[in-house]
Amino acid sequence: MPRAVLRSTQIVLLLGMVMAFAGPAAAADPPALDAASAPRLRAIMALPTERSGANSGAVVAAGTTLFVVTPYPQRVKAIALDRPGFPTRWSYTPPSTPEATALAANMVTTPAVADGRLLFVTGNGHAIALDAQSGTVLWDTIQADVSQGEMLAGPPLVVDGRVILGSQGDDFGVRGAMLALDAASGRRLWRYTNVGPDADVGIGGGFRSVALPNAEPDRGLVTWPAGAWQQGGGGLSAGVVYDTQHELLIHGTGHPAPWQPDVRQGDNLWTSGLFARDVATGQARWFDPLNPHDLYALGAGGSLLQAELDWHGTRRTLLLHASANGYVYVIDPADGRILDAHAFVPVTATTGIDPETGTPQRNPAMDVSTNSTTRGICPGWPGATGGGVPGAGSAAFLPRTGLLYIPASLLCMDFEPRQANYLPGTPYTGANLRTTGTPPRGALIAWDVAVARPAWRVEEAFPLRGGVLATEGGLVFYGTLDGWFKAADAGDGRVLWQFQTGAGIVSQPVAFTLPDGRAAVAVLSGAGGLANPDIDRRDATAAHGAANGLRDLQPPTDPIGRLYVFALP
Amino acid sequence: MIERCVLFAVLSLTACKREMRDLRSDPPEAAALDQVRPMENRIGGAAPRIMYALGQPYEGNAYQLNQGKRLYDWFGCKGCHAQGGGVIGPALMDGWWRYGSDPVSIYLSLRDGRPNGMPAFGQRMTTDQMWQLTGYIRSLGSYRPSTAAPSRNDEMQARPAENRGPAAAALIARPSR
Amino acid sequence: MSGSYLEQVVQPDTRDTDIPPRLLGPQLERIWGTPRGLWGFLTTVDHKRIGQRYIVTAFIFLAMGGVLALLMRLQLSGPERRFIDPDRYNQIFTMHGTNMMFLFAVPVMEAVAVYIVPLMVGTRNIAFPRLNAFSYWMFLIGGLVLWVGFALDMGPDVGWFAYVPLSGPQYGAGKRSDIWAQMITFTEIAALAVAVELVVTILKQRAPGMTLDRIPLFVWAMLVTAFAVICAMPAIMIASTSLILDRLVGTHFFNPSEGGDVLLWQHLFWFFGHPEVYIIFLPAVGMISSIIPTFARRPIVGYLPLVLALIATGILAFGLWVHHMFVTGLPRLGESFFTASSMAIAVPNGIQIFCWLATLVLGRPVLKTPMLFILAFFFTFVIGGLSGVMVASVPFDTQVHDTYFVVAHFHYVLIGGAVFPLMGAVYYWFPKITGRMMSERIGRWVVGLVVVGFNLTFFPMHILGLQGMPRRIYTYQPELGWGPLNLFVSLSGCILAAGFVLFFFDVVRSMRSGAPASDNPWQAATLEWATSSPPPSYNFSRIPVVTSANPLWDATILPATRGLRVERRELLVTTVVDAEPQARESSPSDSIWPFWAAVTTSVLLVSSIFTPWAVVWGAIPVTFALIGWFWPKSTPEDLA
Amino acid sequence: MIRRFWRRMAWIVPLACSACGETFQSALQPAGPHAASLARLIWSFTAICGVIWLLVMLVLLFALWRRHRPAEARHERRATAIIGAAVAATVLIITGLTLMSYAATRGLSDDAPDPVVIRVRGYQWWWEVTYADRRPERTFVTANEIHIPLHRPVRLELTAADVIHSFWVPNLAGKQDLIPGRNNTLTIVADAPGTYRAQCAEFCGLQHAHMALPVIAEDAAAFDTWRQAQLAEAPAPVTAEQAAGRDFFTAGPCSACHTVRGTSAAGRLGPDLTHVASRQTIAAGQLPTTRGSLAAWIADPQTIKPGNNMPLVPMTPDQLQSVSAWLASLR
Amino acid sequence: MTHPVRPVLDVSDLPLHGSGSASPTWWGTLAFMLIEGTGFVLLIAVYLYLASLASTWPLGAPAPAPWAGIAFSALLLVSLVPNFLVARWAERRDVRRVRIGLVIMTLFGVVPLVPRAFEFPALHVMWDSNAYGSITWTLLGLHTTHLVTDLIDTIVLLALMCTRHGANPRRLGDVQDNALYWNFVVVTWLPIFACIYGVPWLL
Repeated sequence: MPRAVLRSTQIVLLLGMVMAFAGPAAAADPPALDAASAPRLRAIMALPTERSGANSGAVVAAGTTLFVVTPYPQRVKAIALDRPGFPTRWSYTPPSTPEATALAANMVTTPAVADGRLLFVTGNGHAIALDAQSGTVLWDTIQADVSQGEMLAGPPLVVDGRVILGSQGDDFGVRGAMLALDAASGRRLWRYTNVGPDADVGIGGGFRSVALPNAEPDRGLVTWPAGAWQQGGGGLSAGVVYDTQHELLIHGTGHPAPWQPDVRQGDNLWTSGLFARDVATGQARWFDPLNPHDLYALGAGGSLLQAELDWHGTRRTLLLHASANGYVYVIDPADGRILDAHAFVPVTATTGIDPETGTPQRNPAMDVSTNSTTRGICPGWPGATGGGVPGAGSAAFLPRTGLLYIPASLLCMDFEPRQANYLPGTPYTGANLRTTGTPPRGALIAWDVAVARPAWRVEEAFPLRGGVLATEGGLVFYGTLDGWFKAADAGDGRVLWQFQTGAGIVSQPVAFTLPDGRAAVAVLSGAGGLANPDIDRRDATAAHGAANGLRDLQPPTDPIGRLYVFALP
Repeated sequence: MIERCVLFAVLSLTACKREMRDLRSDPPEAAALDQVRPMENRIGGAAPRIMYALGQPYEGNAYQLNQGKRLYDWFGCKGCHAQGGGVIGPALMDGWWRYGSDPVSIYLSLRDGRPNGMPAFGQRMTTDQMWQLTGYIRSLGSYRPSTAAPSRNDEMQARPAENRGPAAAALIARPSR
Repeated sequence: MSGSYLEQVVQPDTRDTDIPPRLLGPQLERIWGTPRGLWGFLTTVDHKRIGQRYIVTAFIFLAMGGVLALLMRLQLSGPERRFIDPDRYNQIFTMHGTNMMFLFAVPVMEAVAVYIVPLMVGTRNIAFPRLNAFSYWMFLIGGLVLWVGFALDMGPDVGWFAYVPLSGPQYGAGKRSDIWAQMITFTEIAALAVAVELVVTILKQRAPGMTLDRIPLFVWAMLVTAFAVICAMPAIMIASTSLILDRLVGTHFFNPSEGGDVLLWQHLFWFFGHPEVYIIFLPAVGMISSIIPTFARRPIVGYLPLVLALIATGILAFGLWVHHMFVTGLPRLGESFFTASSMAIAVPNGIQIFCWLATLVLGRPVLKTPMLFILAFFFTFVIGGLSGVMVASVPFDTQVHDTYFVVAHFHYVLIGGAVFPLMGAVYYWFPKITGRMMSERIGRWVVGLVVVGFNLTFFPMHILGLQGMPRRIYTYQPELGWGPLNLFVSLSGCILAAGFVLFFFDVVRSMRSGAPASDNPWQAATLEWATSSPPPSYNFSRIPVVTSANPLWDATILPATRGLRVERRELLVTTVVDAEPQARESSPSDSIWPFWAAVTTSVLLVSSIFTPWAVVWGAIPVTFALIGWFWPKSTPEDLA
Repeated sequence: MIRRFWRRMAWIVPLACSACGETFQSALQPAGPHAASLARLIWSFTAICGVIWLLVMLVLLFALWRRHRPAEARHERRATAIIGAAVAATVLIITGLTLMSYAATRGLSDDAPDPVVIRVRGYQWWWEVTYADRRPERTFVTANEIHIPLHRPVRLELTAADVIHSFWVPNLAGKQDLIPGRNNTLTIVADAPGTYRAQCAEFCGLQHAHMALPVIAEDAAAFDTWRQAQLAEAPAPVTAEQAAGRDFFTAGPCSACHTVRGTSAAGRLGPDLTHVASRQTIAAGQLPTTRGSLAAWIADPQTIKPGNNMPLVPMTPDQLQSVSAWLASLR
Repeated sequence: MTHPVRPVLDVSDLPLHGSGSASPTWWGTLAFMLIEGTGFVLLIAVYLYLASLASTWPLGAPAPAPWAGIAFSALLLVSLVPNFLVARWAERRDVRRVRIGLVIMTLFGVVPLVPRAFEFPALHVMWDSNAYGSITWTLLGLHTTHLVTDLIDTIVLLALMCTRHGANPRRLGDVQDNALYWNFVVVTWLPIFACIYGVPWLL
């Protein structure tokens, strides 16, 4: 009941404010958004997205327009920031097939804006480009086969006129792939899967993996039992990073299919690891096997970002990967050598990382076998960080403080592999799963990369599944599953400001400047998953076991997502 | 004294019906079981007439319901519906049926699929398998557990088994829709 | 002398010395007798009427189980026969096993003890006679529950030991395994009740002077058996209760995914299972030890070794249950320990057999029918005992476990070791129970047919087992070559069946028109032959005093006690070791309450198959029935 | 009636003895060292016990024969002495038999050097056989048939998917249970080439009787060629009928339960049919593998094995012809 | 004609009802205690067997909170004193004091049910959660049934003592047997307490 009262007061407050600022902003130099001014942040927009699905993506601000892409069935809206009341300049709803509703329930819908074009992917496998100004469709191609359970994943990345996309279908036994389209025409340039013979994966001469030195042919095939690689999974996970220095696209690969490990003996390459591909040709350059023969279907989830920091005295651009298996990896983007790996949450599944090969040493007590339950496996599904959806729940790095702000989940799980049966288009998981944990079940962890120790942490009742925004002004924005949007001080982690959005936050906050020069922060509420009213919490394995671990998370009174924009008055 | 005998006879008849092991449905019988006449919106409709001739085996026969529970496990229903609680598919035990909870509606959902992503199993399963699965799904969502309802599986405990009426357990606030 | 006259004569606290001896019998009959008709039938607590009824019911179950065996042999008489479909066949072989073990073997041995032990120890009624009535009703209703279930296609189909997970919640559809588990509860309550009665009767109600070394060997055997029942049955009750809990309320005792274990069932079941087969065999040892001295016409040789062997067998029986689980992958060291203990139990067996043989060698054996059955026992049981030693060896067992070799072994030890002595005992004690002799001529035919039929049926099964024929298969393929031997076994099964039919015919014929029997037709030595045939309702007008191990041989005139009251049911309570009189305890009179208690308990148990709440609501009528049973009535027995 | 009865019996008895000769699933015809040591153990135990039985019978006859001797105290003492001796003899024989059994157990130890590892998983009423190998791509799944090389130890890792089964190939070794939630091992070695029939020996439900599998022992070369063939994907259909059969198989309910590597059928509920035609039998040892038996089994599995989990898939006669043709071609 | 009999031993002056080990009902109670004792020993063996199989024990639950169990045990141990007194008063055939004793024993039967009601939630696990929950609930449930049946027996005896049948030595013998059985109820609780509350802290 209290939240409903809170909601109504906000709306009244909101309308009042908007009225007050109807006029042009004062011409004076706009106040900076920093620790001091944070408490005076006010919501200046609360736009409903008319969809009850999970808003895992982010909005994109380009010039005076704010582009929003709603969950499936997707709807694109261009919001004019320069006109009072923020009217919608144009909106476009691509044709949608209801068949993909269940499949694309929580995918990252962040669009990309480049060269006047707005590029985004839809739940039913379409990649679409619109003209940023008018919203007219430039091209619309199908890049994923929804009937097999394949889904386009992650925000598109535009590099030198090429749109880099990833497909994912690990839970449906689909071999995920990386693909590049020509930004102008939408023509497919190349497409490589992450499992299968070298020809499919794009492994040629220039490939060398530090951890797997013996260069054998078709390792994406021979590390699987006969024929099992065809339903291998291993789609895109943890987003795509473009390393300008080495001209590399670095992305994570998802977990192998099925979740039941007994039917896929072997290392199941190239799943659950980090792949680096040549930007132009897509050919693989190096690979790090983070979880060979992944027992817990975590894949290389979590977040992947590049950071400029001084490592042992030299200033280098390194790759930071806060992984779903609970470790933070510092990796040299040139050849994928793992420089450092430490656990940022309590981990029971593994006892440590082998320094040379970077592969985890397994904890025998946490071994899993078919038809028997293994209890207390930490981190629990979908992982210590990352929203379980490629490109969601990403960490943020602030060079000034040298801290990596990781949205973490402290849940553990009971996991029981079962007989998996492959039917095209139906889930190919074969496991019973219950997440377990007592509050605090989540934390914002400020990880000091140099000394591989957490500087500070803010503990939360529920796991943090949304992304983190670290602003130059020394503020760290993050959202929680019970609807709070908070700002913490980047230095010591004091929560300076918070706002109740009424529905769980799993999206990525974005900072941009309003036409009148004021700094603004935008976030999307609406968490889907357990908040989906169709979930019955009396079944402990519902919503991938979340019904057990998050049994006390109240479903939102209004499941419709909203776009909130905050700015200083 | 007579009523007691009659009661005993009726009880024993139901017992026979519950425990009969009809291991094989003949092809013509299976074909007849597929003669479902759905309504236009494909929700509800007339059950095949042979169902009543067979004594509605998929309602109260323990063996058929047990086979239905095995098929629920074998054909990957848990991937979308978990053990009745729902994952990316809706829950089956919360008594809220978007397409109706009568046998024909469930059978149609299984055979022809449903728009929001429910795949069609008509090509994947045989008719009596689909009727067994229909019987099980109804026992999963029923409020008064029947004595023929299956018991728990030898697997991770998720909810009370069908013979303990999971749907009748403490209901959390109904979804708004 | 009409009954009414006796009523005025007898004042409270009249002693048996106060009334003229010729009135003592009628007066005691009036006090101890049971009214005729249905009410008498339902309320009687006379151990003889309940014992007789128990034996008859058990033999009816034997006959029904035998018919099932013939059906199985019909189906197995040839390869790929289609007389019986697999579901029906699984129910039949499970019913055959369950019926023979739980509804025939254990109950019949206890029933014979209920009838004979009070007479042998020289008392007027068994201890806790109303509990005895309750036990019979529970046994009867348990049997009916199982057989009605079988008739309604709800018969258990998971083998008589119902291994989990096949009998568990996932693979045991319907209520079949629940019926089996609930039947276990019924028969275990009945068996435990009788065991308690026997223990207390043997320890506290022996005739004065019957010191520990003068107790007849059959009574020793029943004492050891009773203690074995008391210590073994709780294991099966825990096992069957946890199976019902797993199936009905979702506990996880046997669920390997949630911490349970599948082998826990086998440990619990066989911890009861093996003592169970000794609970069946030890009474037979007692019967043999009673029959041999009578027909060897000399006291038993090695009384003390036989008693010690009985006790040793009783104790060792609890130490070797794992030999039923040699192929479940338990660690080799554990299995070798159980090989040693399984082999070791053959030593007390050996002692018993040698003592019996010595008694025969030193005696002057008379080959009457009971004796012929004992010879049949020797011929058959030794084979069974030796094949038992064979399967006690782990490697040997890996080849023959769960094959027809084991089927042959346990039929040799059960039919050879227990049913033959039992049939001998029926021929031996039939005159005492009915007052009529069974015919020797038919008896010899019965022995001949049964022994020949048995060996022709079950010896080839050793060969079939070694030829790879597993147990519990409803059919087999022609090319396996088991066809001819199976046909031979099925045909000789008919000979065995003919033998049993002839036996039943002889029992029924002799009951009506057998030659009248004297008090001691075989000139036996034990006390039950000191009273008339059939014995009066009060067994002994005066409780005898025992002066030697073979009272009727050593004392021409039997010393007795005097001074018990005659206007109420009274018997002597004596000390445990040297049976000195301690008190004149009153023996409870007829009562309908045990019947009501049994009915209410049965309603509780049967309805708890369908809903766990039945245990809560069903407990209320049971409590009232028990209070009604316990509440003292204003009868002389309760007021003293 | 008696005369006719005896005539029938007379005819049966010789037939019964003849059957002992040629049966090939028997513990008395060992074809491997383990089974041989067990057979020796069986024969020695039988001999010893037979002698003991004869002695007891002799004493019994002696007791019955000398019925008229007066009983004296002297006899009494001698009898107790004899009983004591007999008991001592019993103890000695028992310990002897126990030691013989221990000796035989030691021979069955499971730690054989570099064995062929086969994972057998029992299902209700068929066997899933996985040939494991250090290199994952040489690991493949087959069903209802085991090939083993001669003279080389084969370690069977046994577990069950549903209820308790028991793997028993009497000609090669003793049995070992397959128990859900536990991993048992059994080592078998074959010295003589040939086909040895194994059968489930623990009651496991409706079709416990029809749950067998042939164990084929062959020399190392033949074994390797067989293994290489099993690793390969299913051969492509040659005739149009076979192509139609494959299409019906992959489109219809069959691919929901069965896997045929090389086609889109990847169901794991039923046996792997990639090389079904190369197997000697189908339906867990019930029918010889011919196109006719395949068609009969597909047409109506419930009549051959009532209660088994394969449904009766409705199909037209020519669909049945094409599917059986295709399956028969999967060498 | 039965075997000739000559009365030799006069038993007319023996008491009508022996007390303690001279009464069959005493031996009957002992036998039933042996049955239920075997049952409890086997259940504890099942508990330890399941604990030995589990990698972590207790399964999926913290160790049970001992306070309710301690309160229950204290009450049971205290109840031994009035129980002993009732047995002695019954032996001395002092019906008035036996009535008072039985009232106290009824209280000592009812009051412990309150902490026992709190022991079930203190286990932090449901009976259908896992094998640990199943065996602990079964152990606790069986002992509770054990206690309730003896409580009903005490109440019936109390009612009996208030009727004319009270003064009968046989009925006082029943009171002694009931007291003996109550001792058994207390004695069996000690190993169960050690098992349910002790073993989780040790493992």
